Amino acid sequence: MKREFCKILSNYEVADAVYKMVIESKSISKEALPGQFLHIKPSQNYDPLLRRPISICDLEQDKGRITLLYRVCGKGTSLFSGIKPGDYLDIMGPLGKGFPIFENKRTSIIGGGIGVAPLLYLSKRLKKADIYLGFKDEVYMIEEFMSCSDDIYIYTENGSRGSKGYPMEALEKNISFYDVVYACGPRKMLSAIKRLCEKNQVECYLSMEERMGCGIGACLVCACQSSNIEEYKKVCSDGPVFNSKEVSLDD
Amino acid sequence: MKREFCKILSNYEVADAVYKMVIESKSISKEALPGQFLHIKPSQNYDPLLRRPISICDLEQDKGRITLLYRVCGKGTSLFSGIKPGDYLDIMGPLGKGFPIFENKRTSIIGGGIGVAPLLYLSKRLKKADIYLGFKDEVYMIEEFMSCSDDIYIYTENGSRGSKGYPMEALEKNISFYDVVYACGPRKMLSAIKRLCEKNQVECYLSMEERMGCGIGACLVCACQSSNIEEYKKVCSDGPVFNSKEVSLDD
Amino acid sequence: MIDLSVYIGGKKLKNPVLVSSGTFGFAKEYANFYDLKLLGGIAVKGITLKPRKGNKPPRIMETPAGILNSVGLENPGLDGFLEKELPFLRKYDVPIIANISGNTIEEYSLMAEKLNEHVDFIELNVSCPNVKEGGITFGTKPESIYEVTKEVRKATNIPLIVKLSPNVTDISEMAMAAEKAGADCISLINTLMGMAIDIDNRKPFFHNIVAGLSGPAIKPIALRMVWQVAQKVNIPIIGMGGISNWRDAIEFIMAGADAISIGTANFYNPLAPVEILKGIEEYMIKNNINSPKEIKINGGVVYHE
Amino acid sequence: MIDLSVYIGGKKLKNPVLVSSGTFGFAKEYANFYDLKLLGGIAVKGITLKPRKGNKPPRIMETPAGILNSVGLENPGLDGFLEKELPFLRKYDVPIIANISGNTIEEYSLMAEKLNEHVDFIELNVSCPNVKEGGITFGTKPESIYEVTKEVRKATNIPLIVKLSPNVTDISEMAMAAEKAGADCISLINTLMGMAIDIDNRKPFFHNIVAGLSGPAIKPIALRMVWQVAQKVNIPIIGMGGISNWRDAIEFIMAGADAISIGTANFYNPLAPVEILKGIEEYMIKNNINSPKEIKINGGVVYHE
Ligand SMILES: Cc1cc2nc3c(=O)[nH]c(=O)nc-3n(C[C@H](O)[C@H](O)[C@H](O)COP(=O)(O)OP(=O)(O)OC[C@H]3O[C@@H](n4cnc5c(N)ncnc54)[C@H](O)[C@@H]3O)c2cc1C
Ligand SMILES: Cc1cc2nc3c(=O)[nH]c(=O)nc-3n(C[C@H](O)[C@H](O)[C@H](O)COP(=O)(O)OP(=O)(O)OC[C@H]3O[C@@H](n4cnc5c(N)ncnc54)[C@H](O)[C@@H]3O)c2cc1C
Ligand SMILES: Cc1cc2nc3c(=O)[nH]c(=O)nc-3n(C[C@H](O)[C@H](O)[C@H](O)COP(=O)(O)O)c2cc1C
Ligand SMILES: Cc1cc2nc3c(=O)[nH]c(=O)nc-3n(C[C@H](O)[C@H](O)[C@H](O)COP(=O)(O)O)c2cc1C
Ligand code: FES
Ligand code: FES
Repeated sequence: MKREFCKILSNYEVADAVYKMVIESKSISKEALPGQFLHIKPSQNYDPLLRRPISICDLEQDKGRITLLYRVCGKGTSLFSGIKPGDYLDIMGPLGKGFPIFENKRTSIIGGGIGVAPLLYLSKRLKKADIYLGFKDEVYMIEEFMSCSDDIYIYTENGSRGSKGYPMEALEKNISFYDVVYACGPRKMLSAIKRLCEKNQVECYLSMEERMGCGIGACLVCACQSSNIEEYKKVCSDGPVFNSKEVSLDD
Repeated sequence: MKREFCKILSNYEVADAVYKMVIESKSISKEALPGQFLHIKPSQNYDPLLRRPISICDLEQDKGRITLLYRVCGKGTSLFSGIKPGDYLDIMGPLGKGFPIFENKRTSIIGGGIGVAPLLYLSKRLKKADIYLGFKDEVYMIEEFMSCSDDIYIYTENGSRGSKGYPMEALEKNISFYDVVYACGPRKMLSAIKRLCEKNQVECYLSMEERMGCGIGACLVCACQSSNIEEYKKVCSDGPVFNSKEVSLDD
Repeated sequence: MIDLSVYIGGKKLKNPVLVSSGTFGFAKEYANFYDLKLLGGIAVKGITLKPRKGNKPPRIMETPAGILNSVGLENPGLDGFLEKELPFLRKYDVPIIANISGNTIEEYSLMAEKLNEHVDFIELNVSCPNVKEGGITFGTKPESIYEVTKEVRKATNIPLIVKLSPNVTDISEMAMAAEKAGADCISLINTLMGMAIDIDNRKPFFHNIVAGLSGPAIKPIALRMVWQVAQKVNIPIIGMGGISNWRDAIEFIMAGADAISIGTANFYNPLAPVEILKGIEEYMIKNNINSPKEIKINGGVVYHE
Repeated sequence: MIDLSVYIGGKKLKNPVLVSSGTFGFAKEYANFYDLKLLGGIAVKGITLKPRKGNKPPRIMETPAGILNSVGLENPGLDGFLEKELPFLRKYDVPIIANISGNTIEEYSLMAEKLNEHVDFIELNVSCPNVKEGGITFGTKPESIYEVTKEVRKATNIPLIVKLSPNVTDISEMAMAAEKAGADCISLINTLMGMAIDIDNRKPFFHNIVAGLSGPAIKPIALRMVWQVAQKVNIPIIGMGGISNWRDAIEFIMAGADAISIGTANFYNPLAPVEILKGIEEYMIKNNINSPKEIKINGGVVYHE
């Protein structure tokens, strides 16, 4: 866990409002695990004030390069989109707990929308997981995922690429094939996956999102409901990846 | 007086922390007079919040181009220095009252440091004014001023370029040759010039600085002491150029 | 059909977007940017009985997402306003709110009386932090607010707005005192008392030491106060404090404001009021809302003519 | 020779840079970034007699140059603190300030008694806007501050800091009440009460409706309050509220603070406290200042051991 000014190697749009940014950091890429995140300062002034959590999407340890994938949705991410190669960003990381890697289990990965971000490096590390990805209309990072697995299912809501529909549908059919499911995406989707896996007694890991302050466990603002009703978990340091049994997603 | 998003044509350092920026605006360059200023928003977010007043340094009406010269000294100007050609800036202008142009009088222009900024376009318009410029060590925009006048006196504090010393010394010697003096620079220098001119009954125009809010006369924050002790003048709309007799520079 | 109008003290504003006293001069300057009659109303620079020179510069300091100002009510006095400024304003079909400050209750009353037939609304400024006399000293005790409002109420029959200071423990007490004394409307907030130090010269940055904080930085505080007042009074509320875009404006209306007012935003965006008005309109169309009062969330009270 | 130390209630802090309660957890996390013994002191997360779960998320919202938080004093309770958190803290040679909140005066006293031999300072939080019971209700009346301070004073013999709420008309009255009741030091400010509305879902953003505003946005207000309190009390002051860089810190010390405390800045810059300490040191060297108390501008009172 460090705070470092990292050089930006590239930063461009890969789909409407979705950007891919490659940064250079030997030290972060040496340590980082799939599912961990970076906490990045969008501005040197005080508005926006806080850092933004962005997952590690991919990583080349030998080159000291980390790929991020982000969707522009507010002040911070739109400042990110204006960053030019050669600029530097103030980055803390790697932060949080990543996905546990089970190489000898039957694993599957499911991602929805920008939730695919933390799953690419995971796919690489797992080597032979089945992959289910869902998008609204435009797809992205498909080739990169394809190079990690032969069994990959692509869905779009309007059917413009891959099959029409939602990846949950396919996962539901195949759930009995897996020992472990890894997921990231909208809260509703995570909630459904949690239910599906628990019903089928499949181990399940979810990457969660909450607004953050410090990003390291000191401020207690990133609380998410623990399955123990008496307490909250900290998404930044207890997570962002949780075993589905640790957390409650009912609101 | 307009608010416009103007395209930046170039922006580069001409001396240590001093930048020259060329912007494109047909409408502003059509109206603008020497000594007027632009009010420029440094950020689309709320910190820094206010616009920054920057004088019109030069102007090519036919091409719709305006040159600015600015020194990086804080949040706003350092954001300006990061602007790249092709970017746009949110600009209000031209604002304020400029220098009156007397073509048939014997005129001289005196500027100190970044205070030379509003004087270049004035020099062009006056055609045959004598020019006195003073800098700390590094000089800038010298060639441009030289092309406006044959009688140009350059001073640096350490003598690294031009004569060693201050332009006031030369102006003091020659004051009796002039009907009108135009000046911009540090407050102390303006105060000395005002005294010199008034003692010698030479008409004198000073370009003044005060922190601004609206830039157009509505908020009353840019007050400077009028020579009428009962009232303040507004630098943004009564000035920034004042006849020395209108204002008091004693603190 | 969407109808943007709102009523204050029985008078109609064609829309809920006003501009705040002291941030819009006497409106001339902004007339170069858009047609003033687009506005719901204009609160002009605060006036006093006699002309005031205002505070010694510096008068402004930028702070993170805000500004500190120390103008100190520079103004041409009541007569100067009536003679030199009002005629221009009267050329536009837009309600004028005269913002007044006094040293004594008598001064407030006298000004209200003289303004009665010349302007559309009177706004009592009992909350200026930038002058020694009057101003904020009236604004931090419910009893003084009650007294000054009650006396001014007698002196005028046009709608009376009382503008509250945020520098108090419980702003809703102040609002209730004004309501009880006969105010037609509460406007809030004036600036928060702040300070800056010039560390290079080792002294307070402003001659007055304290100055008034405004701008986006204070929005969360202003919004909370509008909400608190809306829980307690039954007269309309004009909400202000850091409003910078239409989303901010909708937040204030949801919190209970009947109209909103744009202050500091005018400085960095001269078109802020018209852009915000457009945003409110589009929001209403998109959400099938016919009148601004339908935007309020429950807890806020709704007023009819 | 420059000497950075300052004294509070007779105890020495090796330098005037502290970190604020609730923004630094129980310090473990920041121990990864620098050696904690560099700090003048650490105010740990506010604790209560019994463990508290804290408020329902969302708990944070970014505002212009600030944040609103609604953590609601989530903490492991007094015993949890003593057993699980304090042992780690005690490994470092750094003064520990226990920040305590109670529902009743008895709770405050009991906690102070139990903490007496375990920590270096006790900070009475009479100003948390994020909990219904206790907290801020104690902090807006001089009489209640007097009472709670007086009782806690009896329960402990280590230095007692009273942390004030900024949500009051006159903060110097609160400070004087604490001083009179035997406080050794005043710390200020806690967060300002603010609010945000989720306009897409038409409801207050936080379950608690109001939340606490902190960060650079509030600095001008905090600085003004430190100044006001410094004019009125003769005990040391810990100044905080939006301090983000060494220039801010110097402003607070000039205004009358004996020590300063870093809160929200830790979130966006984990190295803020050490960078600020370095800045203060360099400022002192450059300006030939031997002790932080020499930085105060007149009006501020100077304390000696
Ligand atoms: C552990 C983690 C990993 C993430 N990884 C990615 C990723 O790889 N790619 C990606 O596009 N997005 C990711 N997100 C979401 C991303 O952090 C937000 O989209 C981003 O912070 C929005 O910032 P903004 O300034 O553009 O939006 P604004 O709405 O202006 O942000 C305002 C505030 O809300 C917070 N915020 C807004 N949306 C979210 C959100 N969904 N989650 C958490 N905080 C939010 C911001 O951090 C900021 O503090 C991740 C979130 C978390 C918690
Ligand atoms: C009419 C006019 C014309 C000017 N023309 C030029 C020019 O051509 N070139 C140039 O380099 N500078 C010029 N200045 C000064 C320039 O406006 C300031 O240097 C600039 O605003 C500093 O902004 P900042 O954010 O970098 O500094 P900061 O110190 O971060 O600014 C903080 C605040 O103080 C104000 N401020 C700071 N210094 C000054 C100053 N000297 N005058 C007025 N406001 C100030 C800023 O506008 C801002 O509101 C002019 C000033 C005025 C009033
Ligand atoms: C420069 C300046 C001058 C002001 N003068 C007055 C005034 O004369 N009378 C008054 O009632 N309020 C005055 N105010 C307060 C504003 O009307 C408004 O209440 C406050 O600025 C908060 O709104 P904002 O954050 O949108 O600016 C002034 C504010 C500023 C910034
Ligand atoms: C997330 C968060 C939690 C806080 N928790 C506490 C607390 O438990 N006890 C307390 O006295 N103050 C608490 N505070 C207030 C801070 O200690 C500090 O007084 C305030 O944030 C102002 O300083 P700043 O602007 O530098 O953050 C908290 C502040 C934040 C942002
Ligand atoms: S973001 Fe601070 S504890 Fe998680
Ligand atoms: S800057 Fe507003 S009146 Fe001059």
